[in-house]
Amino acid sequence: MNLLIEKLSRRFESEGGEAVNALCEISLEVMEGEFICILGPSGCGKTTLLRIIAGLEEPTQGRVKMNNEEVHGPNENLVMIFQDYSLFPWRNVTDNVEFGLEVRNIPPEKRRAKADEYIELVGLSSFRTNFPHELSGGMRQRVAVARALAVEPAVLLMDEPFGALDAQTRNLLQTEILEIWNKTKKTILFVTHSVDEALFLADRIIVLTARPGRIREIISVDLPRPRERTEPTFGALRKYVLSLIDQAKKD
Amino acid sequence: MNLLIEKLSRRFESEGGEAVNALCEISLEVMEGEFICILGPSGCGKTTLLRIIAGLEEPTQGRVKMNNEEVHGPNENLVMIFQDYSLFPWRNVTDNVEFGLEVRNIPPEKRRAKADEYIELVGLSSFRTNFPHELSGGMRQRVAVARALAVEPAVLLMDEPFGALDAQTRNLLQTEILEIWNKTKKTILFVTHSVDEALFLADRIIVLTARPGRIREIISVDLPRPRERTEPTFGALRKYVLSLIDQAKKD
Amino acid sequence: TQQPSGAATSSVPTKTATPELNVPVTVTAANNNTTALQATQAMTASGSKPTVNILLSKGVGPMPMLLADGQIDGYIAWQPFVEVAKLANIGKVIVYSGDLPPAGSWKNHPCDVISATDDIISSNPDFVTAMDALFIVSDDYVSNNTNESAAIAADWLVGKMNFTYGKTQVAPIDVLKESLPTIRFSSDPSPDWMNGSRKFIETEAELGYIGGAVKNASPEERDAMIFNFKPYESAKAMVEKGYITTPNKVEKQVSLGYLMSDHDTPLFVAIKNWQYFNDKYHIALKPVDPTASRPDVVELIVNGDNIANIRLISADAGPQLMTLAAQNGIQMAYAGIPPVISAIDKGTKIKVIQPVQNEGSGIVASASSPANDWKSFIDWAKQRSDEGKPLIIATPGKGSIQDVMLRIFLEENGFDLKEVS
Amino acid sequence: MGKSICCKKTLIRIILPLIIIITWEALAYLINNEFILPKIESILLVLLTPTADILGSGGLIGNAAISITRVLIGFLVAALVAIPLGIMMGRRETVHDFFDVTIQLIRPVPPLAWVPLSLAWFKIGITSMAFLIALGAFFPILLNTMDGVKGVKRTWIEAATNLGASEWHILKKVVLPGSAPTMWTGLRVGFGIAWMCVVAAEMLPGTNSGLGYLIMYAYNWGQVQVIIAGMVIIGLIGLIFDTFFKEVERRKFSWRELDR
Amino acid sequence: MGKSICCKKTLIRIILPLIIIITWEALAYLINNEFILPKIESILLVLLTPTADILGSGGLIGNAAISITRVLIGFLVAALVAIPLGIMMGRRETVHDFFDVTIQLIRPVPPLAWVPLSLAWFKIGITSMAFLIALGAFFPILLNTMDGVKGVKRTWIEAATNLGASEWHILKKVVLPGSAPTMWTGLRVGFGIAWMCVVAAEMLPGTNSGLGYLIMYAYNWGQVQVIIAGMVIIGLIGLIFDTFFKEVERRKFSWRELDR
Ligand SMILES: Nc1ncnc2c1ncn2[C@@H]1O[C@H](COP(=O)(O)OP(=O)(O)OP(=O)(O)O)[C@@H](O)[C@H]1O
Ligand SMILES: Nc1ncnc2c1ncn2[C@@H]1O[C@H](COP(=O)(O)OP(=O)(O)OP(=O)(O)O)[C@@H](O)[C@H]1O
Ligand SMILES: [Mg+2]
Ligand SMILES: [Mg+2]
Repeated sequence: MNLLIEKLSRRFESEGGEAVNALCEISLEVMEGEFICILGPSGCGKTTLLRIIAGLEEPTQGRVKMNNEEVHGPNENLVMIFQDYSLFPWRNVTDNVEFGLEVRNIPPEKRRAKADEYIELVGLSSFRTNFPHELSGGMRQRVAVARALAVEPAVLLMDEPFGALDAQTRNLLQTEILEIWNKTKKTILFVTHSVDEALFLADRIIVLTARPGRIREIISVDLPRPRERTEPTFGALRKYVLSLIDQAKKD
Repeated sequence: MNLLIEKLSRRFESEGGEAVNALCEISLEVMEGEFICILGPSGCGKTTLLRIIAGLEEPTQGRVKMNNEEVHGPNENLVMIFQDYSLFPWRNVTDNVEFGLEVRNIPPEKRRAKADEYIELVGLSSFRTNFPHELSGGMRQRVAVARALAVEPAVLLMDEPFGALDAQTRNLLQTEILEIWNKTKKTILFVTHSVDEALFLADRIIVLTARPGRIREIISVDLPRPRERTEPTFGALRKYVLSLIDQAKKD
Repeated sequence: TQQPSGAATSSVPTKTATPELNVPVTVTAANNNTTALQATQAMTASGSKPTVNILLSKGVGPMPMLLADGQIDGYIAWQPFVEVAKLANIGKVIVYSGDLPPAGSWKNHPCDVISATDDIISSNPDFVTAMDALFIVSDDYVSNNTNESAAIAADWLVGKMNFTYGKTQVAPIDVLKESLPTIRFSSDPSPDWMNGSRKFIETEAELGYIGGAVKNASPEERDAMIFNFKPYESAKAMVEKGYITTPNKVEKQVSLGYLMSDHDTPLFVAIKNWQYFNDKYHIALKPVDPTASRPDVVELIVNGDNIANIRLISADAGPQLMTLAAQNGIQMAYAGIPPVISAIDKGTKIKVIQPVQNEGSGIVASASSPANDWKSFIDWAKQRSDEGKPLIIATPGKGSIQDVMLRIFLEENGFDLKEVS
Repeated sequence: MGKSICCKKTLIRIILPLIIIITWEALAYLINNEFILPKIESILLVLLTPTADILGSGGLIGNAAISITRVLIGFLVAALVAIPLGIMMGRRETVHDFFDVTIQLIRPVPPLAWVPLSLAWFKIGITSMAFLIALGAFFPILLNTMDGVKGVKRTWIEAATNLGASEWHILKKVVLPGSAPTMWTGLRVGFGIAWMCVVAAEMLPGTNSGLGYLIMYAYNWGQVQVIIAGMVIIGLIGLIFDTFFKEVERRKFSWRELDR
Repeated sequence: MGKSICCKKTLIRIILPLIIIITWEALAYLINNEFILPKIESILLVLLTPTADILGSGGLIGNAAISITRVLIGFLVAALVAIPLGIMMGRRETVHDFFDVTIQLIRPVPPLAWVPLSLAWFKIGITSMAFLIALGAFFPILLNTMDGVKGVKRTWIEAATNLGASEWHILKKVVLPGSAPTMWTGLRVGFGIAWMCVVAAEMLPGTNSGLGYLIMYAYNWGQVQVIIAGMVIIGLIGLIFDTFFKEVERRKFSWRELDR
């Protein structure tokens, strides 16, 4: 796996004729198995960046290369998990997880087996036949993760996955996503608003400036895992990142 | 002003016949001008507690006394700010803020003047004629605050007011609410999920146990304001409260 | 002129029609069993009878289109739809209703009549008589002034706009000039007319359209239930004397129902030419709004006095007017005789007080048909039945005069009738 | 206790119908004119002998069956045209614009007004009736399908695309199920209107059966008790179908409400 | 560029009506039978002389005005009854239960079937017509009002209560404005149906004006071009009113969409 982001820019032309520069010359090389968090003020283009990488949107300039091939349109190696989970509410957990396999025409028994495997992985085995509306926010998030994992992509793109959850559930899921990451060895690009979260999860944190989003700084987090939020080094890093963000906002 | 909560319990009977104990014997005396934060796991009854105090719900046992009178039904001294702000989307900012004055039959000029005053206070003077859907989440929150303040209650009840906001906006509003509190000398009961937030804001933090919510501990936060999140004492208190919550969850 | 008295009426022989008519003619949709008629038995040795399909068209409006379009082979309709087929070159007139066989049996058959509720007859007899008098003179006027009447009726019914029937455009007045002479306007309840009426009663009973009071009554009782010619007789006498007595003023507005048909031309003429009738007979229906092309409120003026305020209610079918009469929505009506009979049968307190016109219907066959008169029509129908594609003939609706006459005509000629859809 | 609540609810629900029936009967005796207000007995006489011939047009049940068949045919035709068209109009702005004006112009025209043209174009018979009934059902189905398709969340489609779904898969596995609840509402409303159009359709020349025919025929013969019996049956059948549609909605499409 | 997009859109929107008109005319010449397909000229002849007398019943404009008046009266009656009832049914479960069965039973009965009873109860005249038209408009208005009131967010009401609003204030200042958009949709749909009922209403005996009357009268005389002209006018008027309702919706009630 080899993901390369080269001088990516994105401009939106609104109907009124005004143009918004959402992203500006973002370049990044992502290592295999890396956990990258993207931080930045609201509206700086984080979602846009992820959508371009996922092939859901085209950049105005620059390119995304996956295994040395330019990404245009959906790519089986790059699967996105949306902020609102976007589960299919008319499908139960198993059927949701199977979706990506279905459209790949994988035979029923095989896809059932694979779905079960990933439902097990996210710890929802006893909720296989439940519908999304019967699950809590955290559980839905996990279904979305299982659905993405089931198609076995090389890279997971997660857009503020824990934004809508309460603090406790959030902490729990952070631990869980790390476990899943450990087990599956996926590469993860993870957008968040929370400095705490980024520090807890990431190998590297990309801090973006306010619109148009440019890379302000890339911070390597070398703390050993599992990380303890109350440790002094953690605190120091938090202070540093917060100050960066404050500056990013002013830019 | 004198707010007394005495042995408050609340039980919900569901249609199926099962009963849920949401609150169990909550007693609390609130001082004039105090800023109280209520923390507790999801579903422990925080919202229920606030609703009972606001007179929107009746307790199964116990009572709420405001200025030595039992609270039944809406009370002009206790105004609640809902988690979803519940602004009236068909009214612009001024008209929303005026609502409470309108139903008190205050003459138009007088209520306009008062509305302007509180809109000014929350810093929205240039948005007077905007509609809620034209405002950002944080601005809507401020309108809700202005609307509540306009009726000049003794106590503000706020239910997770910053739950849906991003980290930056949240920090900003925390500072703002403290400012407003300083200026108006209101008593505030503030529900939140965030330990950080509670520590940043409160004079006292009430930590509730999991359902049925009982008071697990009341923590006085004696840090001077403005508080600095990166200070060691802050960090130590955070660690302590987090551990309390972990236990509260297990209860 | 014959002046039937109540006694004279009941002494009129009840049967002058063909003996076949004494045999029940049963055509019910529920069970399509046709009772064999004597004539039929004689004609069909093999036992299987030729068929004609009857299509209930619910009014006559769509008939020219259906005929032009080949969806039907012919129709029986009231005027002017018989003339319309001819003028629009989409059909030919096979036979006018008065000429239906056996010769003379349908001569002067009843069609539209004037009916009045028992209430108004008993509460305002002199008013009803005055109205009768006006109807007598206006009937007379139409018979003697066909062209002028055609113009008035055309104007009332359809204005100045030309009709468009397929490729042909015709002026309404030309149509009515053709149709009015085929209608016999007469308010005289002649023996022919009485016979015709009784024939309808009989047939309606046999078809199952009436099953109440009238059906179970003897012929004499039937006459008493249905007819009340007393106002007519007094009116007739006054007209002949040349002086109409001024009735008492009617306080409440009276509603008079009528049909949007050239059969009701006398009413239109009475109103549009009110000045003439006022001058000549001192009785008139004066429109309250003289500029209205189709007035809906008129005043009855007798000898210069305003006697009554009358509201005109138009309808497109007699039965609707009878329902209204039953609900006391109207007190007098111009309508075909069958709906009046069935309304009386069902307990509506209303009576036939005089005829408006006789005959005025006809059978039309498509322009391409080999038929020219009723005999060749019968042959054509038989031939088509033998070929396995029986004729489809439209009638305006079950139990209408036209429907009843067509059924009797075809059954007497040995046909099996089938309703198609 | 749950039971007594349920009983009380049922009681409340039947009070008004009872009041209406009792008032009706009282007034009927007072007015004593079957043409204005037939007595309940007269109506029941018709309703309780549902196979007895009415005015030579067959029994209530038979006529109801005929009408239902006609409505189903018209309704199916409408659904078969409206659903695909609605999907295309909902998915593609251009298709929407292409059909919009025409649809907006035709929509307000009552089916009754179509009778003459229908006769000319589709001839006498079930085709004409189906056309008139379908016209009534068509617009609610079309507009709801369109709404439903437009209401399919963009993220569902993006999630599907992202997971490798082709355009056809998206249509089959996302757009269709995602818009199904709204579509179903359209079908329910459409069926209701189709059912209301049966009277208009059965006014076509050549019709001699069906509930609508029966009502109009009874009108021509002043048989008010038959008219009311016909109306009661129309109301009941409408209610039954509506309940069926709602029940399916409750069972199959509850996710829509719960997903909010 | 914005302008050319708008032009293209307009073009796309008028293509189909043009195609229909051209095809119609071509077919009309081909078939050459005014019964089946009157030529556009014949129809235009009627449409373009909108004050000229038609079948002795007055001009198109006059009749349209009469029909619009009737529809407005019936519509107003429906709205005046349906909105308060809908609000009460939406606010109180008991009121809802009380009326529900009756409403569900009456709803599927087509206005046409009410003609005879309407005649008996309301006599000939505008009252009967208004009744029939109101019947058509009543149910959409009622059901939408109910839905709208039920859809008023509980927190709006609680916020208002909490701020000291009385029951009356809540009704006036929260329930009414909060349900207004849905209510308006009900009024829009109801008006559409009222407009469609005008034909049924104008089939009442004693009617001799109005677009619906004109159409049915033209049918009785077999004048297809008049029928089509009448349909075009009905379609256009329906379209105009619908556009008006939608425009008000867009201006006044846009908060509903934007508040999501
Ligand atoms: N389809 C679009 N058309 C026009 N502008 C857009 C579009 N999508 C995004 N933008 C604009 O681009 C900018 C970046 O948007 P984006 O959603 O990527 O921000 P973000 O960093 O994800 O913000 P948040 O933290 O609030 O989710 C914003 O100003 C937004 O208004
Ligand atoms: N009206 C009600 N009927 C039945 N149960 C209720 C009702 N309101 C609340 N509950 C139950 O009472 C408990 C407490 O609810 P409450 O909303 O007060 O919790 P909370 O602490 O505010 O939770 P959260 O942090 O998720 O907002 C929950 O289990 C909830 O399901
Ligand atoms: Mg984003
Ligand atoms: Mg809560």
